[in-house]
Amino acid sequence: MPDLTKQEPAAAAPVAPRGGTVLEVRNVTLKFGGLTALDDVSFEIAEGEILGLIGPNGAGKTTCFNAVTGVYRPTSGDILFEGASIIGLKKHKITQKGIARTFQNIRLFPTMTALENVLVGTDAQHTTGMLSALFRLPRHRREEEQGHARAMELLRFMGIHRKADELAANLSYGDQRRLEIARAMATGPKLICLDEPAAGFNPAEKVELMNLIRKVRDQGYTVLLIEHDMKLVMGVTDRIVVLEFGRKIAEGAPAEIRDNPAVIAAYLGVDEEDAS
Amino acid sequence: MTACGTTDDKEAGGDGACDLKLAFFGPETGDAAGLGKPIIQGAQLAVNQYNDDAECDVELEKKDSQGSPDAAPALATDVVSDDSIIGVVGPAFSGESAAAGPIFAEEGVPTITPSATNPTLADNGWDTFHRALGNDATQGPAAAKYIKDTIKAESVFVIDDASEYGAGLAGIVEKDLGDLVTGTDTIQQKQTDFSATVTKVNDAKPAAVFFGGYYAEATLLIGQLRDGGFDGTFIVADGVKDPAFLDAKAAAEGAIITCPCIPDTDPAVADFATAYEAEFGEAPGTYAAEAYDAANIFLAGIKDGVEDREAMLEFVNGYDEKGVTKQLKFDDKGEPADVHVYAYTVKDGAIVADGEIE
Amino acid sequence: MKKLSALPKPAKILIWFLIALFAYALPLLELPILSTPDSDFASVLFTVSIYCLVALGLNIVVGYAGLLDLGYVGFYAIGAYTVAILTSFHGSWPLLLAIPVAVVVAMISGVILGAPTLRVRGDYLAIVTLGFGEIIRLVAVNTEWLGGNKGINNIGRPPNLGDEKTGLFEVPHLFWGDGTVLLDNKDTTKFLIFGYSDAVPYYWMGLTAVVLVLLADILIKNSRVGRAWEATREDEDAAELMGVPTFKFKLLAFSTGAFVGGLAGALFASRQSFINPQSFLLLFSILYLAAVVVGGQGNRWGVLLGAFLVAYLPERFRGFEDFRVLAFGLALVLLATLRPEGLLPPRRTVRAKQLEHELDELEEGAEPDHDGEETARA
Amino acid sequence: MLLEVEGLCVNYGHIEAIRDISFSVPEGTVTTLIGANGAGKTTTLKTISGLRKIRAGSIKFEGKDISAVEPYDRVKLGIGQSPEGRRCFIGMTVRENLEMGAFTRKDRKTAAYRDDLDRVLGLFPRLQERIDQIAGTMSGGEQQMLAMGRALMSRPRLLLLDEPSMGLAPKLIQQIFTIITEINSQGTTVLLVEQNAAQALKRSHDAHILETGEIVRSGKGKDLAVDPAVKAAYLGGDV
Amino acid sequence: MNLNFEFFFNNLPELTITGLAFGAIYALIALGYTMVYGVLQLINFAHSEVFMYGTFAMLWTIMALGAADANGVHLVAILIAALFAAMAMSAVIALGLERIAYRPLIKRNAPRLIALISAIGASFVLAELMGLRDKISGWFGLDDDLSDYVQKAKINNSMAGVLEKPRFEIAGVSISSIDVIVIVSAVAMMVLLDQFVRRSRLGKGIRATAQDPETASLMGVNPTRTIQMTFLIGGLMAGVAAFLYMLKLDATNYQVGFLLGVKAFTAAVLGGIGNLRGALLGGLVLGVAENWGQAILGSEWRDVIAFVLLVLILLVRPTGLLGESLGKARA
Repeated sequence: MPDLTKQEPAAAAPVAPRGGTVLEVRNVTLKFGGLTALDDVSFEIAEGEILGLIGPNGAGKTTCFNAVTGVYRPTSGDILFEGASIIGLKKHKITQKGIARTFQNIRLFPTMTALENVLVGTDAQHTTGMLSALFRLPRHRREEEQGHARAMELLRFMGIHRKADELAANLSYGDQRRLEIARAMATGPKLICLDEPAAGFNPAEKVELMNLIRKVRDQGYTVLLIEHDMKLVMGVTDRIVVLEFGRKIAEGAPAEIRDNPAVIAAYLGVDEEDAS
Repeated sequence: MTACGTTDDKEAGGDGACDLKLAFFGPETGDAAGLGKPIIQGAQLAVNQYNDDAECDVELEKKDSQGSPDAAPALATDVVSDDSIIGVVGPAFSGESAAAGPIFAEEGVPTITPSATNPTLADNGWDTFHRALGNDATQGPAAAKYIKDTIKAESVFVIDDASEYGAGLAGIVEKDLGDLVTGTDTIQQKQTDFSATVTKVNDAKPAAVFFGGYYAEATLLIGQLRDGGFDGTFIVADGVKDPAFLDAKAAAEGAIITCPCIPDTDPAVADFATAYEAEFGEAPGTYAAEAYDAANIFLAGIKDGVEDREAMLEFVNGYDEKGVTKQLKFDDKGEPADVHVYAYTVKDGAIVADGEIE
Repeated sequence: MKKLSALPKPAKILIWFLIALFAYALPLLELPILSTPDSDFASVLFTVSIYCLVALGLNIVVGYAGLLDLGYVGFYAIGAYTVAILTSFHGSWPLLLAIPVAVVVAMISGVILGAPTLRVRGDYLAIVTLGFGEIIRLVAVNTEWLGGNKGINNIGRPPNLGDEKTGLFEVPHLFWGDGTVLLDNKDTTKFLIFGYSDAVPYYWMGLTAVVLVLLADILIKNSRVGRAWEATREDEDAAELMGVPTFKFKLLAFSTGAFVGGLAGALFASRQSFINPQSFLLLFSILYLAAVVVGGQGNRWGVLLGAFLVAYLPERFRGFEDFRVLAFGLALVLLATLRPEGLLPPRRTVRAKQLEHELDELEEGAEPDHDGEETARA
Repeated sequence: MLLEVEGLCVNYGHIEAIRDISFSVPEGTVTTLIGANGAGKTTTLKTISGLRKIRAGSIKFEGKDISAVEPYDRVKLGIGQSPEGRRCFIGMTVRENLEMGAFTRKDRKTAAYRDDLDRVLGLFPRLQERIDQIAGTMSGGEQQMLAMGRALMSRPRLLLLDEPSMGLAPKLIQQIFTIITEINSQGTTVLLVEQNAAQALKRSHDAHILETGEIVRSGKGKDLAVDPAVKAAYLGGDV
Repeated sequence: MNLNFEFFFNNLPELTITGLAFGAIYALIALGYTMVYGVLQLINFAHSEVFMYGTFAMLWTIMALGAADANGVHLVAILIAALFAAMAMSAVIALGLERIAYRPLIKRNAPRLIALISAIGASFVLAELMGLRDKISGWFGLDDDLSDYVQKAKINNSMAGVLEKPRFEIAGVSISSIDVIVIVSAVAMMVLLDQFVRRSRLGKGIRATAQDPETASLMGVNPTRTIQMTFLIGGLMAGVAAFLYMLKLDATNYQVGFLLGVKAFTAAVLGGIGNLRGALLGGLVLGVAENWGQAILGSEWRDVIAFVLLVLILLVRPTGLLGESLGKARA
């Protein structure tokens, strides 16, 4: 396995000291019309941490992701990335700053090859435009070569380098999930947000995925994970934030969360006797 | 010359003039086919009449430009590469004339257009260019004169269709009428609803309306003007002198059409009209007579023993005979030397002559 | 294609060279099956080359970036009018100076149109661009300064190389007799003399432009820019979240397309020596789009084929004049029904189609999920 | 048996969303499918109502194989569904939504229809209050009631309820489940898909636990309610 | 370009009424675009030909029934017959389009661009068939029998010219009775349709399908039927538009649909595509704006005015004046 920390400087070399706060979600509220999707949510992610974000369906997890990646703009509150607010930034700017994500229902570029998908990710750090491509200027060549090498490395890291020239749409489901993670890593992020990466996986694949997430973290990335599969979440995260009805109801280490009555109630529902 | 070309030697033998062809250049299909058809038929009639008596048939080859200048260069180049074509009736429109003109000029193919009226066409220095009808600059003043002197209209509203023919003509009429013009408006070709124009005319309350354009719009325009309450004189030019204008029925009654074409009270013209109707089952449409004249000039040349383009060009330049529409003689720019403009009136559902505009 | 890419590089270069040579020699060969019986073959080929340019340009907009443009003829008109104004109507610039200005003006107008409208949704973009194309034409019709319907003539021509009488040398055409092929020394093309009646030098000029644009297309497509376009087309949100400034790249595609369209218009005006608004009807936008879609949007070779067919077939079969448009319409309906991906779709589309089919079978006739793909039904 | 599902397999492309599941719903009961997200519950319901195609297996309704019946015709057979995420017609009023529910009924001008409308409005008094309000302006809980009421308006023999408690506050969840019991007691068979295992299991006769597209456990609702396997399916950990 | 404000203000009422009359015709055609777009999200490019065929049905009917010699009750009866003929013809063409040009694509979930290409092709075919009707009837040797109906199909406007169009004055404003008839009947049709879509069972089915086809099918709505229904309604309305258009202008030709179609689609987008009331509003606004603009700038700028208005509205209000919503009756 190649040492990924030695690649592109912007990609992996942490700017903030290890253990410092990478992302801070501060009192974020998000309303759609009359519906409050996020209600005064606050949490932090430390450098090198794997943070799980869980909650029942409709609790606001993906909304929270979307707020962090700039898809939605919070109604109030602030989101700080490496100490600077990213509210109001364009989506691609946030990505270029160092937040990457995957999607709950895979959103690859289906008619591009696996390699090209990852190249689109590496392009986030590149600057060559049309003219340098047209005249094949040295910078273009350099960036193409670097991007290509980096992309192949990531594919290898994910174990799908043999399928580099396959169309993304032709990959198996699991490989598509892996490719999505590779593409996210290619943008050179500090924080990777994984949105239900295990959906549709069988137990064996889930175990593999757990290992993979740990490996990603070990490369120096910070991971924010939304996942329904509790075995996986409990097994891989350092800390868990639980949302229900857009509100944070619990936060803590996996073991604490599992025994938290509020969490159990949120997931399994409450008996009428308990409720009244 | 070269052996290249698609000459077919039917009727082999005879003298060299047997393989000669004329070309029609203009719209046969497409949106402008309406104006092309009488021109083709007029030229065809001349050729048919010639072939009835001649030993060797002359063929009329149709180059269908659909009226589009885009297609013109390719077709013109095709015409010039066929050496048996020694004269072109057309191009029908000014636009395609402008695009094809340089090619004909470069290769020395004489052309006589029966319908392109843009005055600037004659200013390009193409010695092959001829025009069998008066351009906008000759007809416009006549129309203005008619409005001033004969109709004695005290106020005139001038409308044009933004086409180069219509806008050119209307511009000249407007200039010549000067203060008599109480308002102007421009419509678009293919427009069908003229309510804004009708309101403008009603507001200006003119004694007469002059429209520079073609019959398709004129037919609708006069109908809507009459419906809108306009009861003055409607004056139009040769682009409207077509049986289709009579589709406007009662609304067209009393409309004045100016045209640089001899009325069919003249026996030669009457013969043409009779022959045309016998051949095609309809009255001659706009520019049919001009096309007939143009073709006849070339045919006279062939009868005279002309066998190539050079001789034909010389023949056309020196031609001076009476045609159906006018005395056919060209000045050194290719313009007709002798243009008379006549007035016509729509009376009882027919276009009848009203005398020459002096 | 596959076999071709397997060949060693020198062989590949040789093959491409031969193909190019054949393309350049085409009007001289006058092949009986290809030649147009009722129209000058070289002029038709020039028209084909202009359509090829237009199709390549529109393919960037529609095929690569996925932006539906129904007013592409507007940029073509801007290129043509700029050249006409500068070389004839309001100036007497040499053509070679006017063309760069024309393409830049077309490109700027692309930015001006694109900047506000590329934010609106896809279908709206189609109708806004349609309106734009019509506005350009109508402004030309109604503005004296642009010549109105009278148009502009005596547009500048490319400079001649060598003596005007003979050119550098003369190239004979072939003559196909009954079973014999002869060099026809009387029918020659003066090399690089841009006269009026010989379209061959113009065709060479057009073809050279096509080759250059094609090369640029290959270079750009295979770069960060090309990938950004494709990613944006496939899934705009995902592309944005992968760090692609999608708006910027859409605008770039739009203005690049406008650039090529302007170039095509400029060359067209020069050959035609005369333009008027009739050459820029909405119908042409539709024909151009049809060329792209018929050939296979997204595949540069496909759109070239499409452009060839759309420009050439009507000229080849002038005999069917009256029924040309009818046949064209029928062809479009049949194509959409039977071969919606075009005659020569991008290879990846073919692969994706196969996959889709397999998946269909897996689901037993179920409708496949079109993730991120625009479908007729939302 | 009102509904029999046998050996059902459903794919989304390469993904096997449902792998060979079999179960049946006896007439007059409440049957529940529970499981974590992505376990295949919603897919099962969609397949029963005809929105997904079947790769293998069969679905029988009242003994007849309905695999080839179009979804809109299954409504006429007596299968009504309140889909996941409610999917009310948000541009229509409450009344119009309810009328849409009765789209296939031919007796819309009769007393029977009005009785049914009264029955539904009786079950959901909130809807009565908001009968002319645009559905899109109502709260999630109200929309859930509307979706259920709408499904009931077709007079279904079998009512499919997809996550009726999703995103609702505990108080409302309580209410919704009470109503489900009531609907059932009025004679409608219910097939319920739920995440809220505690409530659902308590109120259902039969229950099946789905995990990654397979049924891992079946039994009486009351029995499964105390089964540790349920907690494991949701919260992980060893069984 | 001279700006003629004086004329504009002096004639504001008349300009407005004639603008409304043509706008009402736009609105009726726009309905077809808006309904199909609302349900299928595709631009039925061939809808303009649906309208064009309606104008010919109207024309041929009054020619065949001899309206030129009729008056009084007889004439009214002929006109009613012509109205039904126009509606029937347009409806048949619209349904045929759905069956031949769209359904195969919808079934396959084809990309939108392909559906648009198919529509463009169908539009060419329909227009050309009408334009070549003299040639085609010639193949069957019918051109002599039908000469009045088919002659010079590509060339001439076909005109009937049977109706007097009396004008009357209200407060010094001269108004054409036909304009009033056009406006009133168009608005009445729109109100009728609006009520139908809002209140009737089928109308609700259409709205439901437009909002959420999947859930609508769970309610027992057959999507294919619903789509047919929208084409049918669009066709019927285009037939009414064709009838009113002929009443007003008396002339048609095989190309008459094209520009009118583009304008009507513009009207639909202007009002908010998918929104029935938007189509009415968009049509009227477009008609009036064109007329006002023509008065001020000159008639040659008519189409430019329409397109500039479209671009401006889309930039300021991307979803049109009333927003997009076939489903949302009251939004």
